[in-house]
Amino acid sequence: MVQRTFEGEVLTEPVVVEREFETVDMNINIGPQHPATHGVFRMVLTVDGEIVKDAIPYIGYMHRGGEKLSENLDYRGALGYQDRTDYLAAFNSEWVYVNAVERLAGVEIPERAEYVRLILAEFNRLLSHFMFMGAFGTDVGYFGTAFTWTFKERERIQDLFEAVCGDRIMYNYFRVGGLAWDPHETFVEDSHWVLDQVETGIGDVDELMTDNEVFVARCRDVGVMSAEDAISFGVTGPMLRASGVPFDLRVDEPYSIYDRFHWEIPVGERGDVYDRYLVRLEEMRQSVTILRQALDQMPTSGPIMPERMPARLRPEPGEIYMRQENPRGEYGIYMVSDGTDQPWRVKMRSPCFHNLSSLKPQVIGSYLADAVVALGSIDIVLCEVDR
Amino acid sequence: MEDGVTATQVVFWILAVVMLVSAIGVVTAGNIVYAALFFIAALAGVAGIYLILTVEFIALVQLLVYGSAVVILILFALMLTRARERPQALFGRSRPLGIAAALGLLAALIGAIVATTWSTPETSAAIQPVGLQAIGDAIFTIWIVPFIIVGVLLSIALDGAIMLASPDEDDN
Amino acid sequence: MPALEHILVVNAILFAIGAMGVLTRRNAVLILLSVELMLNAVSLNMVAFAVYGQVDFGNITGIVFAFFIIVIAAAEVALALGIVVRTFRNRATANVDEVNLLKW
Amino acid sequence: MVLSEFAGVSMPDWIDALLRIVFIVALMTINAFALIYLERKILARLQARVGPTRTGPIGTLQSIADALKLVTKEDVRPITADRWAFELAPYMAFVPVFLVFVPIPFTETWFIRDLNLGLLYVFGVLGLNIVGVVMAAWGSDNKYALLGGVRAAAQAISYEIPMLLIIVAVVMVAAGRLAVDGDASLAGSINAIVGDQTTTPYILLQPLGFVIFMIGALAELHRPPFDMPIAESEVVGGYFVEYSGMRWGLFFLAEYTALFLMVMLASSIFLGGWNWPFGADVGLGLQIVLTLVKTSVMIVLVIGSRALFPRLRIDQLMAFSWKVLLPFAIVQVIANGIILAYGGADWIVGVVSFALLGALFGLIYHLMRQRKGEGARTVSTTPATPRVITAPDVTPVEAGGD
Repeated sequence: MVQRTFEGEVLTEPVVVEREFETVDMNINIGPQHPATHGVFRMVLTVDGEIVKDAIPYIGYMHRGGEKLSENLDYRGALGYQDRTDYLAAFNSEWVYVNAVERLAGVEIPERAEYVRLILAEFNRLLSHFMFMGAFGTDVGYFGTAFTWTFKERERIQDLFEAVCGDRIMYNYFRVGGLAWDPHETFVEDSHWVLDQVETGIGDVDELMTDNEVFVARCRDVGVMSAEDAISFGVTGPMLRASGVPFDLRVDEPYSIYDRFHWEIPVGERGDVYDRYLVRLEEMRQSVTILRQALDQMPTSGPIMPERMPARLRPEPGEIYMRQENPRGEYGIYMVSDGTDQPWRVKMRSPCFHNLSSLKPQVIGSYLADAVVALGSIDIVLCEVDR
Repeated sequence: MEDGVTATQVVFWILAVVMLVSAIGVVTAGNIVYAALFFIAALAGVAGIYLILTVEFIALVQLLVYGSAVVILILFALMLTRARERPQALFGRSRPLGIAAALGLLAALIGAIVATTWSTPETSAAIQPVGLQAIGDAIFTIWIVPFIIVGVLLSIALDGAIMLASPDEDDN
Repeated sequence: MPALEHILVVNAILFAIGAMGVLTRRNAVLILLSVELMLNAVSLNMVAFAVYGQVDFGNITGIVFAFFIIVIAAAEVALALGIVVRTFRNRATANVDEVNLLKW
Repeated sequence: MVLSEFAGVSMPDWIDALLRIVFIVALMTINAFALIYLERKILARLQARVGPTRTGPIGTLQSIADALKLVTKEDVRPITADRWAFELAPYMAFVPVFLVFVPIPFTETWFIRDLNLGLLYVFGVLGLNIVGVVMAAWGSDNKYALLGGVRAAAQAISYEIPMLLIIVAVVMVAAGRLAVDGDASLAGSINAIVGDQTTTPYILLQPLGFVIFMIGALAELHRPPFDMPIAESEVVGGYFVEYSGMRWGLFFLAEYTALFLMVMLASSIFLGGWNWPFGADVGLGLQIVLTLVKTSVMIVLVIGSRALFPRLRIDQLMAFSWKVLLPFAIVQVIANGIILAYGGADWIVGVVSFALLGALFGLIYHLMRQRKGEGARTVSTTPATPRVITAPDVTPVEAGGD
């Protein structure tokens, strides 16, 4: 068995600690009910005192067969399941799905609907990153301060979503071809107000965490991953960018109307936990930039659904792989149509699953506390890992 | 010698009994951690007897060094080695022999103590409490060389302990 | 104040108990504890002699001696525990009978 | 202290002693209730919440409700826990903390007993507290508890040493000052030290000592950023993870009592305790107010630090104690010794200590800058223009064994 440390050297023997004296080493369960794990992830750490010698991740506690369920409903009916894969970025997940169906079926969608989708998805990115900041702060050891501060901002965005679609988490608002209904009348003004608040909130989080000496001491040079390793593990999203690869699907495989805006991609240098935090923080600022441009350009009126939509969607037989930049990385839907009104195959490529696979080399040899921080920096959503 | 029993003597005997029972606990307990906890009780008894002998300084040093540092080190080592061995493994094969030898030693000591005539002070009032200043003066004037040597010894012991406990580079 | 003989007898018993522990126990940590008991008995004796004015060098010497004993005991414990932990890591035992190699 | 001072009643010693003990126990229980409420409210304010509101006016009865809940809760002991260690540990952690109150002065004449070795006594007895923690950790038969207990023990030993050295430095200064009035051998007594600060609080003479003492106190109290023994996200609460009901409550009572104690000790030694700053003489009634005000202000600071700092890692904590605080404490002791031995004035001691404090902060700042890397942020941004990325050539990693 060939295994590589994350410095890149190939070892002929696996990085497993000698097990001669098992009494010294101790197995510790982090999860599924441990306060440090996000969702129901379970990680069995073999520790020698405080040093992690081995880590075995267990996933699958949340497996609900979302892919299979989507195959047994028609194209529109399966939309509800998409909210439930990545519940922190539900609009983004819906968007990938409807985009995949639209491309498969060849549906053109109106421009206003495109703008509303993009705005909601970017707001959702902000919301998801706020959630990351709060949870990560708790992992690092803030006694709830980061959590409540970010949740204050998250609430504002959720209020906006509630005003738009009537729900705070499971939106189910996008439709194949457009949107379920027009956003409320003051949508643009509300969004601007929320953006102003959120920008202040980002500054607050920045002041609370970024330059805090203890925070830096905990995050710098922890869980370092090289660009090569990140690519090799299939890591995408902010984690990949933190490792120094400026890869962002919004730019590298432009979808929707992202080519109409000017913004910048944050890229880390060291690939450690602190870079992941900084990349996400900067990404939130860039999202605000995108949102301001989109809100200004958005047509004030217009259709939100195509003129004619078939009552039953029966795409021509064929396949599509639609991938988009979710807050956690590349979220893809692979869909095969056999000409009926149900997809023959739906496969979700979830970013967290791949990002999580890079955890083990990050934590082996580190301190127990660093393992928790490294896990937190991946920003997993277990529903999405297990699907 | 005074006639009658004073309160100090009663306290002394209570402390002595606590100390001795705890000491027996240390050497007979079937569980190592229990032995360490008994050890704390025995140390507290010793500190109490120091107090009765009016040397508060030594009593407090006893509490500070033994009570917290040494006992914590021992408990620490017990936790690191996770010693959960069978009770019989705690005693060697030569147990009866050891008990006999200890009893013989005890008999010899007590015999010697009883056989000697001690010129004890007439009353307890003749015993002056030893001030902290006197101890300090003694340590820093008469005993300054041993004091420095002890300091050097401590730092060497610290280095040695770190050397021993830190894992070797070529261990694996 | 208790009589000097009583204190000495108590200390002798404490010393004997410690000696018994050293002779009967197998576990290195327990032997260390027993040695500490013996040391305590000795330093109690020193203090008793000093307080009752039985030492030629004057009243204070026994107390200073007890102080030194406590300090050295701390150093001894640190070193001994280092050895115990080291032995345990290498030999997976804290029993002195089983540590029969002169090198490891 | 209690009746005999105010009412002028003479009473037997044992009644007097009993009254003093009752006074301390009652005060500390009320103090724990008040601190828990205060902590929840202050933390809530810092965290954009409102904290308890429902029980009593603005939630003031919340602690009592909590206590009632704890008392009525089932006291669970895990089946594999070691019975004696598990059940005795809370008392072992709790009793030493209360014993420490003996030499602490509330006013010029209010203390249980003025011990000549008061400072040594405080640290000697307080150190026993950790035995209870380790007993709980071992007795619970829980791996998280064990890790937490080991962390607590390592932390306690490490931070006791710089604190004790700093106490030595303070006592040296106090002895030098007290020798002017006559009796330098009183310098170990806390009350004598406080009495010496009528004009100059010792924080001006030993600012480095104050900082090291407070850092050590935070570490001893398991307060952020040194709360690894009870780190929720790592060891799930640490050594009291298996405790419930009143035994858990005892740990909490001990914790808040120790908080009050440490902060009161710091305000006595460094901030002048019951003295009005700069020499004004206030009556006994105002002295206790002054003591409590100084203590409360510092308690609020300690509580606030909980909201604003994340947690250090255990090796960083140990390194900070052994590599930074300990050398500075030793240097402070040596500097005090040299200055006082050659008859230097007090203000020289103060200036040297301020210089050392500046050096300490400079060192910490330098270390942090070094760790953070050049510039505050290492994230660079590239304009988002469509482009083609060619992935570097990598050999795929085979899946790990497990």
